[in-house]
Amino acid sequence: MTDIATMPRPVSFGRRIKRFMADRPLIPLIILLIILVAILQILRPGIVNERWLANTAKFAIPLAILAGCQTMTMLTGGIDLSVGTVATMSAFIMATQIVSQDPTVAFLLAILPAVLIGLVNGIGVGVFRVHPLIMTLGTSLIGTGFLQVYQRTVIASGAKIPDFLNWLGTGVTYGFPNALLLFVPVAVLIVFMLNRTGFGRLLYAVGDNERAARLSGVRYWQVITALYVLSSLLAGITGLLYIGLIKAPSLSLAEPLVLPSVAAAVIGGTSIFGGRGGYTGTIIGALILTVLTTLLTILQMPEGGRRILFGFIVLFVTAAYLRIIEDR
Amino acid sequence: MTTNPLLDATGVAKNYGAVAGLRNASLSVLPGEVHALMGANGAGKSTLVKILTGAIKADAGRILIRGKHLDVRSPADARRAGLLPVYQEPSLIPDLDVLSNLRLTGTPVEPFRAWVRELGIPNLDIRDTARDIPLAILRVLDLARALAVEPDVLLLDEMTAALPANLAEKVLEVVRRQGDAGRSVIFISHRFVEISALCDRATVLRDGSTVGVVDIEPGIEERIVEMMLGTRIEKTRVAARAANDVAVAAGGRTRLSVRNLQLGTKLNDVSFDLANGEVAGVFALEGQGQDELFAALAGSIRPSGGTIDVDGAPVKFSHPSDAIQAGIAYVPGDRSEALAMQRSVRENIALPFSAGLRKWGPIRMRREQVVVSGAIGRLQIDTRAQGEVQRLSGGNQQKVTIARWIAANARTILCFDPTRGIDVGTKQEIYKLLRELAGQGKSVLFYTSEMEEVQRVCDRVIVIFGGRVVDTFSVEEADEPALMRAAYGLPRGARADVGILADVRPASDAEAAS
Amino acid sequence: MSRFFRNQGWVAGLFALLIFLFVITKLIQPGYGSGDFGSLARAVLPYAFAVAAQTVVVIAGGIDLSVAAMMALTSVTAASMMNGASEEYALFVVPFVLAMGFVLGALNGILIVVTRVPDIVVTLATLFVLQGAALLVLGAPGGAAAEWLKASVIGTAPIPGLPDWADAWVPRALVLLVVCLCIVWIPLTRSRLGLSIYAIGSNELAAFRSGVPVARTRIIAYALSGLFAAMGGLSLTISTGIGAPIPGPYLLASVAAVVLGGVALGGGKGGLFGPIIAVFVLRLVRTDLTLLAIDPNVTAIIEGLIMVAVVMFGAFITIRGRPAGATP
Amino acid sequence: AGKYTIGISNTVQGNGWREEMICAMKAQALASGEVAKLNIAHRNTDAAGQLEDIRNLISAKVDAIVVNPADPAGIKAGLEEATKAGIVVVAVDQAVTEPSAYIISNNQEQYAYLGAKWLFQQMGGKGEVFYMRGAAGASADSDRDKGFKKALAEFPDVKVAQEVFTGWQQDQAKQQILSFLATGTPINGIWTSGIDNVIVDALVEQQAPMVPVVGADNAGFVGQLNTVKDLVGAAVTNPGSIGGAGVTLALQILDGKKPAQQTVLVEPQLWENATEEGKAKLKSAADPSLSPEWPVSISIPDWTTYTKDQIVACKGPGE
Ligand SMILES: Nc1ncnc2c1ncn2[C@@H]1O[C@H](COP(=O)(O)OP(=O)(O)OP(=O)(O)O)[C@@H](O)[C@H]1O
Ligand SMILES: Nc1ncnc2c1ncn2[C@@H]1O[C@H](COP(=O)(O)OP(=O)(O)OP(=O)(O)O)[C@@H](O)[C@H]1O
Ligand SMILES: [Mg+2]
Ligand SMILES: [Mg+2]
Repeated sequence: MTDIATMPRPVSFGRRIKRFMADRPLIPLIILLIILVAILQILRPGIVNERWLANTAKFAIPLAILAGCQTMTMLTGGIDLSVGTVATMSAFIMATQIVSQDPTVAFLLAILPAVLIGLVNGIGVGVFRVHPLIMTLGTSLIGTGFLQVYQRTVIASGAKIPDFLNWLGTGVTYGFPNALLLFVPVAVLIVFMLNRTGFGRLLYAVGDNERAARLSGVRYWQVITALYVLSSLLAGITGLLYIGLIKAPSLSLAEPLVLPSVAAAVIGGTSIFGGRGGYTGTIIGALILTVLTTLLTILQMPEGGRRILFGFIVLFVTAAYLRIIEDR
Repeated sequence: MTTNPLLDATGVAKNYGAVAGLRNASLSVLPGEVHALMGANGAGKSTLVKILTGAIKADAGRILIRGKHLDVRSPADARRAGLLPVYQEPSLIPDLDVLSNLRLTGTPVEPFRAWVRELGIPNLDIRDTARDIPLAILRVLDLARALAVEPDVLLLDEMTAALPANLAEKVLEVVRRQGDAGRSVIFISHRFVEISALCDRATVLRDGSTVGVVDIEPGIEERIVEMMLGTRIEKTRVAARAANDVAVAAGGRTRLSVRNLQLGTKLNDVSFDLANGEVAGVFALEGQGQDELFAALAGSIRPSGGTIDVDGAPVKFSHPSDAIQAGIAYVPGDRSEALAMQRSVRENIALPFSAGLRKWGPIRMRREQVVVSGAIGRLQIDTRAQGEVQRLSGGNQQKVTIARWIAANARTILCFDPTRGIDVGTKQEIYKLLRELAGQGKSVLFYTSEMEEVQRVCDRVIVIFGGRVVDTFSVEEADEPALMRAAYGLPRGARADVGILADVRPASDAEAAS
Repeated sequence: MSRFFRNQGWVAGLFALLIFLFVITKLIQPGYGSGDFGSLARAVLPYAFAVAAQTVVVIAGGIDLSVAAMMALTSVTAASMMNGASEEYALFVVPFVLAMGFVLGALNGILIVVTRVPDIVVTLATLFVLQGAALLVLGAPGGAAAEWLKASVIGTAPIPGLPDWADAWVPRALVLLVVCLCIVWIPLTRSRLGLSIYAIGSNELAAFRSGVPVARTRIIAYALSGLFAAMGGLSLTISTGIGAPIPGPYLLASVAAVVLGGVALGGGKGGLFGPIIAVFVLRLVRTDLTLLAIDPNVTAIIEGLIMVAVVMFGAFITIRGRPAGATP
Repeated sequence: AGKYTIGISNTVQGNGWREEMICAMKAQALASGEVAKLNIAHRNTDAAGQLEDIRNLISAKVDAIVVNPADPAGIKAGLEEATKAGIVVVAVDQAVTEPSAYIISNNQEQYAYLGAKWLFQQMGGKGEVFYMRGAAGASADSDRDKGFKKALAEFPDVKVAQEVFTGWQQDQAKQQILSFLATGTPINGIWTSGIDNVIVDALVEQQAPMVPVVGADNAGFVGQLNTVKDLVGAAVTNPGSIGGAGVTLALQILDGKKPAQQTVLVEPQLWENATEEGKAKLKSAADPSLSPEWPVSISIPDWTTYTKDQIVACKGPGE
């Protein structure tokens, strides 16, 4: 009857590393990213150059902002599937209104539907307690419908991408994409908001235990409404950035970003059930996905094989990451 | 000892990351014995029960069942080995009705029904969904479900903590009969009355290690407390309430005035006052409307009639934030209702600061730090695992729920059974704290399911029965038989036998002094 | 009786809505008859299986994003196996494909249990994997289906003892649907396994402590989901006579119908009947919109509105219907 | 007002080409004066969903159905039922296997062959081509692949440097081309399945060497062929206005003027900017007022009679 258990066991080197990483969950993510980049460089020597970095950043940024919307909503136990539609709407409206309107007016017109959809989402989820998945899916259907009706009224007037958005979306200054000018403040703001503001605290609290938040005097509907409006607003702004990048307004412009935005947040360590996560992880998650897309494009294999590989890698990355951070 | 132990665990250890849940626990239970497992909050009692019943895996240790090394890896295995637990949290599936819950575990229905009746619930509808059943009844159903399969060892983790006196009494009776019938029971409770009335021996845990096994005999409580708390005992001991404290409180201005409060069939015409500097107790059997009363005062539900005045001005609460605005804070009995379990102690305590729309902006971290650590210090919260509240032990979690309102400096605190599942040391701290708050001119409304607490903390006791205030006692009058009688709705002065707890054994006096 | 309404009220209301819609349909198109009802039943078939697949996992507290991809994969597998094969060969193909769905579904469950990655991420990953696999099986739509299989959803099923006019209202597709669902569902709900599925969805910890083998139950739930999805895939092949590697719109439709059908996203509550009725409602709404020749873009708006409105209404009556004194 | 009700079934929503097709159908129905009502089922769905729509249209008792099939074989049963119910069925854009249906279609195989052949000629019959396909598993994509492979077989020295699926999505295509450019792999030409203007944008943005680009006649790309410096390329017509032609064909059949053949193929044209003659064609085709996703060939001679204003207004009879 030895009582080994009472002895402090010597901590192995492996365990120490693991614990070190577990306390800093960003580090394993970053290592993962570096590994992916290294693989890319091995497959196509020379690809990792300044130009490639700038391009990767350009595509990761819109994804990262939308994933920011997902991060915030997921913290409350929700999800915002309407971000794709909202981004598309504001992009499309901007591109078509700029032809005839003053830029400020066009901007306001482009952002207005975003705010409206956010408001409806927020009221549906916060007041009527509709499941966020259903609510945002519903509003995105409705939004798409309206956009199609709207499109018919502007076919004759054509579309144009404002120079500023063009500059912001595709321009590069001293090797840095101009989109960083938008992204850095947005990212800093989100991180600050989540960690150092009352609103950020409430997002976590509401997602963790809504009743507890209520008993502490938190009005759920206020938090949720503000959250979904904010999320839509960010999505709208992303749409403007994105149209500057893609330069071709279409009715499904940002739709393909929706599922990856959820994936980026999850890979970044945000719990889909609420109460746990953060934005820095999400940003790296977005970078990982973007690099992964490139990696799979470069691979010469049939499309089916590429998709299979993508699925497995996403699963593997999340599993490995969870394994590393879970036993703290 | 001639008989072999039915269950014999030695050297059990369990680490939760850096926190040691158990270091070196041992426990040996003989056939036919009711064995108490005692220890302060966080000592590792629940962890040991979970390990014994396969709910979690131990890191080290040896467990023998009837002298054999059985591999108990899941609660299902434990059940096959004849070990049946009633955990600290209810285990019925919330969305299934009682009958389906029985089918799920393969529990025979008729014995279950018989036990339920035996345990003092005559009219249970087994088609009711578990979610709709009150907590206290759920605990009893958990017990009945365990009893129905006639286990060799029954493990009861704070079974009586959430029970009103009448149900607790039945449970004790039944448990004792289990022992008499040759089955073993492991009984966890923080109530010495129950331990001394029921148990044969006790194993005492401190900080995850077994520090002693004693036979229960008159006067043993002191030793147990010493073993449980180690050095902590000196500073936590507090004198019983002196009668002259009451006089101080009596002069306070009326803080909260409730008149003719009405709420469906649950509350009828409830009226009382709460003064500044007063701790008013609320005493009631299970389900007499106390939940609704507190919820109404906390702004969680809207009363259908009557008025509430705060500082002489009428108020109407439509949301808890209205009550908080008026300086009224509510500490629910169920801590899972009050805490964001994955968040830190600090965030949980600071939560009310961010609630209002105007407080959504940047947080002044330094100031918050000062206020929060002040509250933590005052309640002596064990902050080793403060990164996530869920890793604290039950007692420390409970302290966080109170600390929140100390930090927010609430003027009136509605405490609903705050000492549920809390060890004696911590209980003393909480009593002291409540008195201190009153001393600072705050007012406290305090519901408790334990009678002796009334005398220790309260200036006045309001007894509720059937949704009405049936009597109000000053602390001197509030002896246990009187309270009991009132709680059963019997008029003062009437003499009727209301159960074993009414004729209090002398042992409880000794307990009361600890 | 009151318990019946508390538990089944939503489904009863949905059923009333369906009847109401039939009346509306008859008013819009007085010629709407048994043949048209047969068309409805055939249209319902793949959706119903998709929703059944989703329902099982949602009740078990999960979600399955790979439903539509699983349908695509099983559909192309069936179609390519039956391509150029004899009629009898289909007798082997059908059980093979069903087993394949069951096994792949179980694999979903195993991945969730083993990796401990949230189900929504695992099934998102398998969505890509299954899609990729479908593309490898058939690079473009194609394949074939046995004639007797195609015949199994066409026309009506004579039921002995029923007059001919009544038989006309019993389309084979409906009979097929009911038989397939009941064969799996009825024994399930009567078994301890069924209870276990509800139990892990309702409260996993409590289920574990009640002795439910949580991991095994979850795997079985996903396996059943795979089985239903395979039925859906087969029904696609049967009704179109081909297999298409690109998944149809069944994923979001299945989630929407699950919620409309009164199954809580979160688990533990609801049944299969409600979601199936919800599928009928949604399909019939589409029929009505087509009959009315509504502008197709407005149709998207209306479908979104219906989804949101019905769920909001549900939330509204649950808020209102709470007994006095309950904490919201 | 006209006397016929025409049902329309389409399974891709939110794509410029398909939107133009729907507008062409509406405009033609209006311009013909023979149509009382259009009954349009237009959503994102698969062959089974299209079967549902077709059956709903049968329930609605339309006189003719014009359908852009999700799959040539997958909707056979529905089309057969329609014919049995006495409804005229016309498939546009792609063929269908149902023998009773009439087909008026862009020749997808020819579309790819024409463009690829021109591209390989521009490349001097040798070099590396970046092959940007459509959506994996779509039947139009596999038809085009056949045409592309046919042209490739004629030029043994042309190699495919990389093959990607854009999913007919512009953001994906742009990310793919940028990633590819970043690898520095030398290429001599780019063939795209109609996602073209983002490719030219990417070349310009990255200041990459201009290589010949083949795309479709989308307004954006046609504009670029006229204006972007050093860009050599060709637009192959793939008129969305085929929808209008489908309506015309359906009306002719309803009026008893059956065409000689079940299948009418609209042959694609190629407009390139390598020759003066081609440049002139491109100049006249360009239409900056159109949304860049819309094909500029908004009408098909002999088959459509509406005006540009009518198709742009996108209003059907009774609207
Ligand atoms: N899931 C967990 N993760 C981390 N630490 C835990 C976890 N569960 C328990 N602990 C820690 O293990 C120790 C023992 O906890 P346990 O719940 O067994 O105490 P207890 O004796 O039952 O206390 P109480 O009387 O308050 O219920 C505590 O320090 C607690 O913080
Ligand atoms: N963010 C915070 N960090 C730390 N302590 C805080 C914080 N906010 C409030 N407090 C503390 O809580 C108590 C009440 O403060 P608070 O500023 O909310 O008072 P208030 O009278 O409600 O203010 P106001 O009337 O402006 O809303 C004070 O003791 C204060 O120190
Ligand atoms: Mg405990
Ligand atoms: Mg207790």
